[in-house]
Amino acid sequence: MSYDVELIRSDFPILSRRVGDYPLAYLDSANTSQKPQVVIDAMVDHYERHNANVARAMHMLGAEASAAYDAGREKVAGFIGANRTEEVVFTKNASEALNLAAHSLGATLKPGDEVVISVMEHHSNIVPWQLLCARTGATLRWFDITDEGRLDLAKAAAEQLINSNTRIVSLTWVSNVLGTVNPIAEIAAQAHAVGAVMVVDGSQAVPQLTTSVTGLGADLVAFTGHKMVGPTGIGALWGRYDLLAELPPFLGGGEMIEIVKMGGSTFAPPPYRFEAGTPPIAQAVGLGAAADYLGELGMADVAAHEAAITSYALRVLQQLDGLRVLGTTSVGPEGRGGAVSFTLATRDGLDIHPHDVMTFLDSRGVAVRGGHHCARPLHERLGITASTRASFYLYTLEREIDQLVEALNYTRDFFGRAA
Amino acid sequence: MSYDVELIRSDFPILSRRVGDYPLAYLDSANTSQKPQVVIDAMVDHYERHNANVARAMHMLGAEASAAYDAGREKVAGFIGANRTEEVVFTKNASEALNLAAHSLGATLKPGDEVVISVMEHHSNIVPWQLLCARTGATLRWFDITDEGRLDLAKAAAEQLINSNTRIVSLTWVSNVLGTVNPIAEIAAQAHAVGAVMVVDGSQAVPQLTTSVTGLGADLVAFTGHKMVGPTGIGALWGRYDLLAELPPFLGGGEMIEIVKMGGSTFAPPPYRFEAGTPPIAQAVGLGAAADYLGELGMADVAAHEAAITSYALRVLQQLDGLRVLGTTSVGPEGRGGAVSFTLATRDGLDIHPHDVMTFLDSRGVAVRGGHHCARPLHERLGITASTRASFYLYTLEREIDQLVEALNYTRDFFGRAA
Amino acid sequence: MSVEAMYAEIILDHYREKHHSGLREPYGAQVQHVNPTCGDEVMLRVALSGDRVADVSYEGVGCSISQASTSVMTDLVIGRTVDEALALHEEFTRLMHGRGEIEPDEDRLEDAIAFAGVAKFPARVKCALLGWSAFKDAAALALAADAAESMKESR
Amino acid sequence: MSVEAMYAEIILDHYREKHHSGLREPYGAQVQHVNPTCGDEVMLRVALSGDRVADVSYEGVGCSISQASTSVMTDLVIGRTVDEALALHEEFTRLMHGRGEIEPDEDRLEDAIAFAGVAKFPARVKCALLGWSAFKDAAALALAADAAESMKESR
Ligand SMILES: Cc1ncc(COP(=O)(O)O)c(C=O)c1O
Ligand SMILES: Cc1ncc(COP(=O)(O)O)c(C=O)c1O
Repeated sequence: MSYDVELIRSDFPILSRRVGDYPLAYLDSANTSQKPQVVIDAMVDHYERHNANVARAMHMLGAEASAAYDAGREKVAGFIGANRTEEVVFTKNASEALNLAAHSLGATLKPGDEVVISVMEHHSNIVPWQLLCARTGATLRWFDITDEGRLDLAKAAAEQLINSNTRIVSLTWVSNVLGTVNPIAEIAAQAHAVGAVMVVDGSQAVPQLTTSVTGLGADLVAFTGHKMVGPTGIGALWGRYDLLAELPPFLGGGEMIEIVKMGGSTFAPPPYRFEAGTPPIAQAVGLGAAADYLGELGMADVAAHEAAITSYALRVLQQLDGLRVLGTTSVGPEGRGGAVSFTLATRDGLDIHPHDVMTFLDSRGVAVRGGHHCARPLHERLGITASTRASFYLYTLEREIDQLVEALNYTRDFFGRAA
Repeated sequence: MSYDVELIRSDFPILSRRVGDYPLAYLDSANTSQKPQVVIDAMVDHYERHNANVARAMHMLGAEASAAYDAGREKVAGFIGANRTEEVVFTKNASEALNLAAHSLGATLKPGDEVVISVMEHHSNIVPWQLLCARTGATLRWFDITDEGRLDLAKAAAEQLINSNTRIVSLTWVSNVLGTVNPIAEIAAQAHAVGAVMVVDGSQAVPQLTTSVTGLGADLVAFTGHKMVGPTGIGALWGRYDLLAELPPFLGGGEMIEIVKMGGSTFAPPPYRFEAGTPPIAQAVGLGAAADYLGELGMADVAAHEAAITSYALRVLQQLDGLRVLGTTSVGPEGRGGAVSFTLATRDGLDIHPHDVMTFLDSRGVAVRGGHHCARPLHERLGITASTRASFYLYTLEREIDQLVEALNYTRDFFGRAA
Repeated sequence: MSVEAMYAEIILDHYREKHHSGLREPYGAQVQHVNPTCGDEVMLRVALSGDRVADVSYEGVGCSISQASTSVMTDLVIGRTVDEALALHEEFTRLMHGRGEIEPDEDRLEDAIAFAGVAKFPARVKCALLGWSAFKDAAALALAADAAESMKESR
Repeated sequence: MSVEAMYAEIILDHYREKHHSGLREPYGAQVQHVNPTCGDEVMLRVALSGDRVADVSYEGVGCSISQASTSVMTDLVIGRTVDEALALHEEFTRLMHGRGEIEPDEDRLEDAIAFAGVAKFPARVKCALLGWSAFKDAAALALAADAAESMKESR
């Protein structure tokens, strides 16, 4: 088999860290991924040998830095299957990308217009739309979910969620809590049928799945560098070029302009129109290296590994007494992202709070996340306040899942003994 | 003397690069500064050993990353003399910081309200206010400049530029083209007298001068990491805590919230309220290392070196036939930033366009910037379309200025010969 | 210190059986405190009687540390003067920020000394302080409300 | 290739003495093109006469490369058919993006072959193309305007 996880792990220096007597089992990749040496090295080389400002610096270093920055954009555009490099706008993270979408798309919204999201969204795909609706008087509506943690399409149809007043639909492609893969193409078709724009939060999907933005059916797709083995400080908004070309700017400043006069300014074409100020240059170099790294591994293989390790985790976790997985418990034909959230209770029924679970797991080398994972409305909908989430990535081993299960067993018994 | 430029230069790997047969003379630091090894190493160590998401990850790596991120903020807060660490909001660059100021401060502006800037501003301190005025119907007004390139305070007084309708005054502390140091405290007092908020663009000042935000008189100060030996992808907005505490959020998403419900959300206290999504974590680590580096050199010494090297450059450049310096030609008692912009003409009076100058200088190892330096209105006001800018920093040598002068001589003669 | 030691028996007992939990009438002030980084929330009411804490009632969600700490806090402050209660708040806060280097005074802090170990886990210090901070704010508000009331009456 | 060689005599001659510069009447279409990265600007008018380029007039600011390139372009396209002119635009654009590996056809490009060296300086390629791109856009607009006019007349 060509996909050798142990070999891949040797690219990631941090994975050899230990936590006390335990090897580190980093199961928090949905929160942020670790970085391979090549990504780190690409940025070091940039700072040590090619650093300069881009576009406006035309000397040797400026030309080198500009070429490196442009190459970063090209690599990312290629990685997501964009038709044109100019369709990729660099932002600081997925959250900025979604805010950019909300401001630029929503500039002309008015009372009576509707924006549709879902109850399973990350806060970064909720709050920008709440703020937009507050600014414009538009109405925020949302998809509910079924008991299996899927979008409740039947309920949405019954209440005519998407209708002639809908201007924007914004949904996550893969849930960061439930792992649900949403039927984007189907909902994009509904949105387009009523003339609405389809925005997709690809933060959890782009790192794990083969992305073809042209095939997805969406008009705008947000994603973030640090979850796809890239650096912090960079994210992206992909957009259909003709849509981007007609959107007004969001942040104003250097680089996004055409002609500035005190009395008024005109703006550059996409992507520059949406990139005010000095961009995340070294970060684009790093993200380009990340896209190359993922491309060389092959996203089909990465996705296959994700599916396999997630299946394994779902299987062994469910054998654990007192553990309840949120959402779908199988990697079905629709697929499933590599985030598994669950609750844990002692044998006598005491709920062990996720923060306590996390602290115990941490003491045994297992890094997971406890809390609402920036999806408080989803947890409220599920009738709980928090959960524990283990999330996997291209470097995750079955051995680490076993370490997780052992630590969970121990934790449950510790809290149980205290009864 | 303790300030040893040659020793300092050995901290900057890129400075040993060569351009063909010439040593690199990097005179484009107002565009972006170079990075010392310690700053690069701090980020490498972070990615290789401590990388995790912050705040919400509470496992070992999460605690380490959070502590490192918080330490970055503390170092930056200390560096600028903030009263509280919470007064420093991290952004992606100075441009975002200024847009944040414009959106949050300007949320309640209405027709009749006035925003005051100046004709010498960088586009990043013009366009956000133009967009704000377009959104709200407020009026944009501006300071003119005198022939020496200083704010025309007399004219401003005569036309009652700052008056009871003024809500916001936003000025650059040090001009990125003219090097002018503006009398911020004086204008802040005028702004405060009419109840307006004083915003300062410190992008060029914070890297060069000892900054005490509390002594400056301003309410908000924007600056950017990459110009102060820090990484790209990070900037900051400092704000008086009580002002920040009453400002509405700008970008919405994870980390900036208190409680999110589908029907509406509440927001975290500053600085978190203004930092949506995963922050520039590794970049904050790098910027903290940069603040430490500058602090160890001593900003008084850095400023003294800047003044000395700028004086030297002004002196030798003005001996060059056909070269005209824009703005003030002496490092007076008001001080002067280390950016020197000029035009160059052949002996028979042909203006040599700055891009041509830049290309020639580049071929002789000298990196400068040619164009309008993101200050097109200033150039228009000066009756020119572009200029060449040489800018200096803590690692600049007299030898490099000499190399610049020699290359300028050569360029002028080349274009002159062609007559 | 091990996590097992941090999770002292006292903490787990209070987590299982929270003292004074639930929201009760009457009360002088009510506040809601949230730890946005982890999502722990507490709604807390303080009733004063003169300069004494007559009752503290609350409803919250969160980890065993935050829940148990709130429970222990109510045991400690109910019946004391506001001044005494705030002094305890200060002492407990100092203990939590002491990185495990402060020796707690068992006579004064009673069950709350069980949280001494939490001070060695910086990520969890906020949890232990959630209920205490809420109490401090609510007590201040209740005092202010009483003062306003008596001003009105004295006019 | 050295910068000195890139700045061929022809380029400097055209920079000193721009051909066809200034804005003239009549014209079929006018466009403004800007290179936002460096601030070079050109306002350019195209007048057609049937399928021929009758005049190209312009006003611009910018470096010697962008100014000279625009000047050379006007020499080349004025008097040709629009199709011929657009073919030259394409050929010149290809040359500029050729990284110095394309051999220019002197018979067709005449003075414009002097810009062959610019192709080796990626930062300056946009300068050389500014006027040409403006011409292409203006010609397309002028053609469209003529077409609209004759539709109206033929009705
Ligand atoms: C005076 C001034 N303001 C604002 C900026 C914008 O900074 P950034 O590009 O990092 O957003 C710059 C630098 O480009 C500047 O010189
Ligand atoms: C589904 C989803 N959307 C948006 C985000 C926000 O990404 P970022 O924090 O990089 O802005 C995340 C990650 O935190 C996420 O999981």
